[in-house]
Amino acid sequence: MIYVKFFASVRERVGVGEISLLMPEGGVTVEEVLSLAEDETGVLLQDAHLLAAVNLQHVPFSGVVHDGDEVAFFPPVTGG
Amino acid sequence: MIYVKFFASVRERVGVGEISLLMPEGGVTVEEVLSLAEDETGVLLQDAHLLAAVNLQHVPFSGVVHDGDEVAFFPPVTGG
Amino acid sequence: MIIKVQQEDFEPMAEMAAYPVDAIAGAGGSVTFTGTVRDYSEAADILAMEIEHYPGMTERELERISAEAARRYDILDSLIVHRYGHLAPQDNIVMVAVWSRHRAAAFDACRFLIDLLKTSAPFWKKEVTLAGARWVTDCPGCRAGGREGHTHAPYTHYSHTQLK
Amino acid sequence: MIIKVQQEDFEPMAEMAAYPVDAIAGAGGSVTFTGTVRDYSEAADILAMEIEHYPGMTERELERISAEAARRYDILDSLIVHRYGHLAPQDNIVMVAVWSRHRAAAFDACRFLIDLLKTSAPFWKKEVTLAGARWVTDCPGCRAGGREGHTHAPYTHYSHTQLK
Repeated sequence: MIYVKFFASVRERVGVGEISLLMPEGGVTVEEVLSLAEDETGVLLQDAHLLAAVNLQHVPFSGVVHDGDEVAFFPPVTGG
Repeated sequence: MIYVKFFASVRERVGVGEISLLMPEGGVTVEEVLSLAEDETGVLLQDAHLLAAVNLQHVPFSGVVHDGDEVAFFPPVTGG
Repeated sequence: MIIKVQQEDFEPMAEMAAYPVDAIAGAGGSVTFTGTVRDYSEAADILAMEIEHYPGMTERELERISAEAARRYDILDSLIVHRYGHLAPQDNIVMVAVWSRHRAAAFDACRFLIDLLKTSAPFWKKEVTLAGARWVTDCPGCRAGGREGHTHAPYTHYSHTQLK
Repeated sequence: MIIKVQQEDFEPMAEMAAYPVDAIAGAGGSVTFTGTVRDYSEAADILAMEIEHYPGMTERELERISAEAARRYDILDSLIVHRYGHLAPQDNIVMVAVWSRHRAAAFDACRFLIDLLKTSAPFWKKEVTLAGARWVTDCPGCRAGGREGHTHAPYTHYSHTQLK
């Protein structure tokens, strides 16, 4: 399984904070996880300024995702 | 009169914090006030790294001193 | 290195006074940045601020940047406190404190930490105004140069220059 | 602009909390530098620190540099507190706080103020150690490059690199 989390405005658009996806055969990138999440939720996210993290670390969308990973999508951060 | 003040290590070398000098005819510079102060106190100060102020403002040694002015001599400041 | 991510308010100097003395022995000075909730934005009066964060990742990011600051600058130690949840205008949001022997390193490291925190720590601000609640956005495209020529986030694009 | 030159100890955050609210309305953050008495120098353990100042000129210089900071940087206001008299190790000596809408101006102005204070405000530190009391000196010649090739102050030339 891949555990996908959404935060802030992305969470509000999707309507939930967390979904699980079946791990596809042959491995996936963050980009592909986002597509799978869009299919699953029916919400288009590709046009947003999204950042991604895998297992609590910032990653580029080309980053590889493994079975059991936690993948998060969120808008640019605005803390501080 | 010219009112001369000494601070910190300069005050300790001179032995007093304050002396008064008669205003010479024709005006003086800060440099000349220092010479007069040396004559008056018997303590040589020209070899020290001195800073000067006239009426509470930093001035160069070429600055002009008027009758009634307060002239201060002190080492480089070390506050903060 | 101390990192605190908390809902409760904090008092910057109480945090600094409580800092373990051994870690900062020999400090000649400290530099502290404190960020507060403003009572206005460019668009409206702010009634409240909601801060969402990513538990776990937040602490990890703050530890990462603190370690990076310690590597780059000649400092003795650093402290970061960041709140989440419901905040009122003028509440403290964040503090970054750095101790060093010489002040230049403390200034540099403190600025480095708050700059990096603002671009990497997973916190998101939502401003509550009379007109409703809106996410504060920091759109990289807009930041790089105006409103044309880039794709920007479709969610409410609000006050993006405000919190830099 | 607030300037305080005092013998009494101070608490940086209490000073900031007491700051007139109107003067800093709209602040998004503040930067504070706090300078403390160290418990060692390059030469010896420090038992105490005596700070002499030039009453009248001190306040005037601090006002002058505060006005200069306000002219150079986009800040809302600034506060300087500096002690004189007898201090113990780890006591606060000085604090400089700056409020601004955007944090870059507060960092720049705070650093500008403490840098300028250290070269222009008429304060002099004397360190008391077991070996005796010695003036801290900040010799411009030494600062510019080592011990040779310049005239330096004949009075005790002590620990000149320490408090930069």
